[in-house]
Amino acid sequence: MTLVETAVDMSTALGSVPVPSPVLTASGCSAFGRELEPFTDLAAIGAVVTKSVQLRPRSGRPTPRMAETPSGMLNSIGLQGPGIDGLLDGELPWLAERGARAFVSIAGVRVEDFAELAARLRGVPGVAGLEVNISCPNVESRGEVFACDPVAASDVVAAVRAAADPAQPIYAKLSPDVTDIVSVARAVVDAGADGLSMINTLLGLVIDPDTMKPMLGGITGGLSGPAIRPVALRCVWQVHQALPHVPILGMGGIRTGLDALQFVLAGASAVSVGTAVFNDPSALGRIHAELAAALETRGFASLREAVGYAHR
Amino acid sequence: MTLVETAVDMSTALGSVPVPSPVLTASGCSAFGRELEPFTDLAAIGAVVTKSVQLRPRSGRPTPRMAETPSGMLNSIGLQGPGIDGLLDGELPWLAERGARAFVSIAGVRVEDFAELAARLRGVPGVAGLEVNISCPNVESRGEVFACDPVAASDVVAAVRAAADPAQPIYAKLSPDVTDIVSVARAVVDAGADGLSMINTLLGLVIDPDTMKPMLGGITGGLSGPAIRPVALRCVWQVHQALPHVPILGMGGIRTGLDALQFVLAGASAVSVGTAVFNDPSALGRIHAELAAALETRGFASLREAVGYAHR
Amino acid sequence: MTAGYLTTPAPVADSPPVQRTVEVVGARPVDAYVELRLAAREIAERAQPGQFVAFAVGGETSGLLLRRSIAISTVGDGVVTVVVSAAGPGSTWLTQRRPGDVVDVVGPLGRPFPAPPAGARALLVGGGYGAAALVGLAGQLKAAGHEVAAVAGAASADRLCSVQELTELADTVAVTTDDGSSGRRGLVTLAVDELLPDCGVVYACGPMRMLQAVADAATALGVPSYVAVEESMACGIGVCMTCVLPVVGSDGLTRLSRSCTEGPVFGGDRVRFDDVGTLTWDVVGADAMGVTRP
Amino acid sequence: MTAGYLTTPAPVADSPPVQRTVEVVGARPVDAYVELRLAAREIAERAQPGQFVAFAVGGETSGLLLRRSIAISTVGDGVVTVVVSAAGPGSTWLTQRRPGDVVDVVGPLGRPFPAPPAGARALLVGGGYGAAALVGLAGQLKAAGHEVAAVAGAASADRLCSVQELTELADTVAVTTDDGSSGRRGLVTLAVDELLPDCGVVYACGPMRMLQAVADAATALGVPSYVAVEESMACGIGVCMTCVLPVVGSDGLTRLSRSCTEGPVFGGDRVRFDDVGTLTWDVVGADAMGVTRP
Ligand SMILES: Cc1cc2nc3c(=O)[nH]c(=O)nc-3n(C[C@H](O)[C@H](O)[C@H](O)COP(=O)(O)OP(=O)(O)OC[C@H]3O[C@@H](n4cnc5c(N)ncnc54)[C@H](O)[C@@H]3O)c2cc1C
Ligand SMILES: Cc1cc2nc3c(=O)[nH]c(=O)nc-3n(C[C@H](O)[C@H](O)[C@H](O)COP(=O)(O)OP(=O)(O)OC[C@H]3O[C@@H](n4cnc5c(N)ncnc54)[C@H](O)[C@@H]3O)c2cc1C
Ligand SMILES: Cc1cc2nc3c(=O)[nH]c(=O)nc-3n(C[C@H](O)[C@H](O)[C@H](O)COP(=O)(O)O)c2cc1C
Ligand SMILES: Cc1cc2nc3c(=O)[nH]c(=O)nc-3n(C[C@H](O)[C@H](O)[C@H](O)COP(=O)(O)O)c2cc1C
Ligand code: FES
Ligand code: FES
Repeated sequence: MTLVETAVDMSTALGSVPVPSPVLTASGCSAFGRELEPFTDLAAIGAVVTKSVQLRPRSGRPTPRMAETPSGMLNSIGLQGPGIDGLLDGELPWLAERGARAFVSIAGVRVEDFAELAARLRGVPGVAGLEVNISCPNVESRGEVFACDPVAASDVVAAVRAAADPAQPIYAKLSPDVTDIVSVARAVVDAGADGLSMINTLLGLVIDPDTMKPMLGGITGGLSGPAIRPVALRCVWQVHQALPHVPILGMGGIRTGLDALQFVLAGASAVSVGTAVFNDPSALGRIHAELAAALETRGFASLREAVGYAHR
Repeated sequence: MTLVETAVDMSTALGSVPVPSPVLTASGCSAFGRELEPFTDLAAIGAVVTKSVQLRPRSGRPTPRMAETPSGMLNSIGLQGPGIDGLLDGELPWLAERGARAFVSIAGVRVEDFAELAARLRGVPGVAGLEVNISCPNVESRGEVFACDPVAASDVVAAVRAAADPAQPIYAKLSPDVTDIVSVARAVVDAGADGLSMINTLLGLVIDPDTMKPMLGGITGGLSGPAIRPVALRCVWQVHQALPHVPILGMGGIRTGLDALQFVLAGASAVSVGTAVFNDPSALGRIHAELAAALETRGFASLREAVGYAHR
Repeated sequence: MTAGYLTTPAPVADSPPVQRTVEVVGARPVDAYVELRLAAREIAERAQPGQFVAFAVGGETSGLLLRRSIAISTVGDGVVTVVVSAAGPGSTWLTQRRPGDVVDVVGPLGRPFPAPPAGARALLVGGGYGAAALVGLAGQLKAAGHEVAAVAGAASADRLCSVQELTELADTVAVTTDDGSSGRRGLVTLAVDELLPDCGVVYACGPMRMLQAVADAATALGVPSYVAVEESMACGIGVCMTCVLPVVGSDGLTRLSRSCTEGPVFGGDRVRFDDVGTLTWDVVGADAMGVTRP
Repeated sequence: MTAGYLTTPAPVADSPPVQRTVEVVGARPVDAYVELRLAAREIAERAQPGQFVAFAVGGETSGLLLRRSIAISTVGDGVVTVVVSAAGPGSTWLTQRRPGDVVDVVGPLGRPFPAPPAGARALLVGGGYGAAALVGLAGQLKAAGHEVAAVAGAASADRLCSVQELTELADTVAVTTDDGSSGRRGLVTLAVDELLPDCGVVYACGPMRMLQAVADAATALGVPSYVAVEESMACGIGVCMTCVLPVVGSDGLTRLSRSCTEGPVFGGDRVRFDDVGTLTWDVVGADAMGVTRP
């Protein structure tokens, strides 16, 4: 990635942590950054949002794990990963050596899991902050997803905020599969979230016309990609409208700088690029450059000026 | 539309009313059927699901009313239509003359509106049943959409069932924008719905990168088309799983016979084709033929055998 | 004709549309545009001037679902000719079609231009690629014995369209460009104002502001005008209700009318240009939307 | 080498991949397939046999987001050659490319076939279009002085691939088809079983069941085998975790390994073919998924 110099100040912040670019990876869509190195300058992007990590190593679900859908895809990976030890030993030092910021996504099945992960990440070099992936089934509530219940969601966020390094902002990652996303947003902000990541995937299903059974091993999966962009933008719009001072990391189907611009105008102060990376491994640098050019064309001197502009 | 003869019995039913084909139009996507006549044999399809009608004529919202999105579109028409009088005087007799079945979609902003519409449609020739579009804002509940609240939704359905012609089945049309679609489904079935139509559009937003404001006059709009198909299939799957004996009219992104097959396998006994008609005005007949051929290839003697097959 | 209106609403076309997969038999860049020729006999046989066709775009793997509406320029020998300007992804895809490619097209769609008053001299006004939509009409009017004056305007010379075709058909042709790079510098109204007094009917196709200016000028002189409008369309066949604009009907009431099936040709004095994109209280059904008389 | 295993995991490639927009310079139908030649110098220069490329498909308006992985057949003179079978919409689109078209391609991807033991006679086994992936390897092995025997098999004659290329390079080539329409009737194992005893290494590419049969036969005879697997991939570069299958690592533990970056070439005795698509308790991290020792 070569960042074309524009006159636009592209710097932004994740909570209290300044970052040079508003363009980040999306959790689970760039692993731990390593594989993007041939295509993207990892130190120049806002941050590498790492694949959600849990306490123990996880194999993830059996295959098939994905199905292509019109302008999108369905996945059911099952959070395959090395566990927090693997992350601390291998991936985070690798990123830190390169000057890349890690925004570490944490996941668990009970409130204490999240808190323990946050505690383990205190003071770790290169960790710019935490993204709390609450789109996980809560084993203590018949598997209901934390993010679908304002109370369960805020329990997690409160525990993470209490356990985490005060210098690390924490962003709660919201699910769009709720009747009222604003009420969940409000609850987690009240519980101490410094920002909101939105959106996670939509719950979807594809049936294989040959086997006549669900395509994915996990039956349902998460829908991502440009197909869901209007839903993601609506969520960002609604939440920024209700909570204009809460930083939003916007995502869902961003593929171009103009897509990113829509999220910024709707209220996001940074964006994550997920599925588009599968299509274009150079997407992050390209989107940064396209967004900078788009802002310049529209007369913005800085990214910050454009955040939420569509509401004005 | 020429229906290719296959060995497969394609007949199905909408509640108690038998129909010769499981392929129907979707409300709002084929107006009142007239304009499809050059492309589709209106008497051969399952039914024409008419544009949602309200008590009074409505102009609908100002333009722009739509935005194209990846593999889908956003609309905000605002239920433009002639009102129930116009429907009874003009559109329904026209359909009845041609031997086409009308499945009349009704909409309102208070419970009594729905009941009055159902009463006006009692015994009207050619009306095979009613689809109750509860994805409308409830003026008596700060504009919350009926379909997002199991109680409000069942109030509407109970009132419609009480007022409607007992010979006319009523289908409640559910919104996917809820945390738990099964609980809404259960509530409206308990309130007397003979079947469920699902899904209505997802709430979405697009920002115009030139004006830097929301593209649609109504700010948000409804997302439809193949983009949402995995979400629609998931809803049909979940509800059929929970309520296997309740007939489902499945819809959301159906474009081909194999798409329709997925809905049937997931539990739909009939399907509506909406946005795909904009792409291919001959879609209904084509999808009927493709579905029949797909069922035949897979060894089904009748459509009915395939309903819900993916759960077995 | 409603009291006070110079036009009656355009009647529906003689034939219903068909949907066909047709071959591109010609693709020729013309200045800023591409002229496509389609072997679409059934559409050619049914088409009347003012009608349009709607293309599926992007091919089999396309993420673009909605059809693109393009005016029919001329038909003849089973071939339909259209002129396409690359605006966004769909129309750009169309301009990239090559002879031998096949496209899925629906047409002819919409209401054609109504016949002129007997013996009237007709003024045809085209803006940008809008001029293409008038070529077939010019031929038809000449064949019917009408005198025809044409005006073609555009922002610059390369965005003029069909000037040669119109010159071959019309009795007089005036050209204007905003920047003076071809013909007279200025808007089409420059030429229209001069030609109008001798004409008994006006037909126009082009950007909304141009249509409004031409319609207003004609109405002011008591000349009936017909305009082919261009509204954003999702289906093109009348089923989606996205393409509406406020038009005064034969009963004198304003409705949000579909430009695809009740248009694209409307009486120029019946389109409420200033109210396009808004909802005023006197539109039928506006009260149900909560917009009431102030 | 782990105790009891004949192979060591394939090492990573010498060069990282690049992403380029390249021109198609050749497109030739070959029986059931299409051979595409791409002017992709940087990829050609970096590629090693066994690696693959990943194409964006459907063009600018495409609703297909995911890349399609295609094995590199040969490289030379800055040109990369691949052989594509039209399976679904994406690969069908690829087979429709014509010289002059441009495609967006990422490569070379994945781990190449490891070098054979010194002086070993190599057996190359290709099923269907899988044979194409062995042509570059055959050339490289011959150039390094190895004797090469090749087997190409397919369901029927028209689904055979690269037989001519392999015949030009290898010392012996055997052909089998399931229906006997070319070569011997039967599965590749027919020929493999005969050739294997004289070989010191086996390389195979083709359908999973064939890979399993070939790997099992080789392992049974104590011959190391390397198989290039084909798992459904979303990204091709190692970031999505969709393409995993159970493989025994150098520490003897089974992990769900990414076939795009830890493969596609794996030791034939390290792939747990019977457990593909399932999750067994002895896979690292299966316990966290609730799958525990019975
Ligand atoms: C009756 C009629 C006749 C037309 N004749 C011509 C012609 O002869 N030559 C020509 O070049 N163009 C013509 N247009 C305009 C042409 O339809 C649009 O430029 C084209 O649809 C834009 O598609 P896009 O993918 O390039 O742009 P996008 O802006 O990406 O289109 C997005 C969506 O909006 C719709 N849309 C956007 N702009 C328009 C528009 N102006 N009119 C209708 N739908 C629109 C598209 O159909 C699509 O669904 C005509 C339009 C109408 C309504
Ligand atoms: C390492 C490798 C090398 C390959 N080499 C060749 C080759 O040389 N020639 C050739 O014709 N094909 C090859 N394939 C298979 C080819 O990638 C698939 O046939 C193709 O991706 C199918 O795409 P589709 O759109 O036609 O089908 P669809 O079934 O519609 O594809 C849907 C999605 O699933 C993925 N997918 C489906 N099948 C496969 C598959 N078998 N492998 C990977 N992804 C898949 C696609 O990438 C896409 O994301 C190779 C696959 C791999 C993994
Ligand atoms: C293959 C895949 C894996 C994902 N894994 C995670 C994950 O581990 N944690 C998480 O919070 N989100 C995960 N997501 C969701 C993305 O981070 C993102 O929220 C979503 O995909 C929408 O963005 P996109 O459309 O740009 O992909 C995953 C998405 C995909 C496609
Ligand atoms: C332009 C448009 C208008 C619609 N109008 C209505 C309506 O009046 N009533 C209703 O119940 N659903 C309406 N819908 C929703 C459709 O009936 C359908 O539920 C939805 O579009 C999903 O199906 P599809 O993807 O096949 O279009 C409308 C959809 C579109 C695109
Ligand atoms: S474009 Fe659909 S009604 Fe006119
Ligand atoms: S294809 Fe994405 S990790 Fe292998």
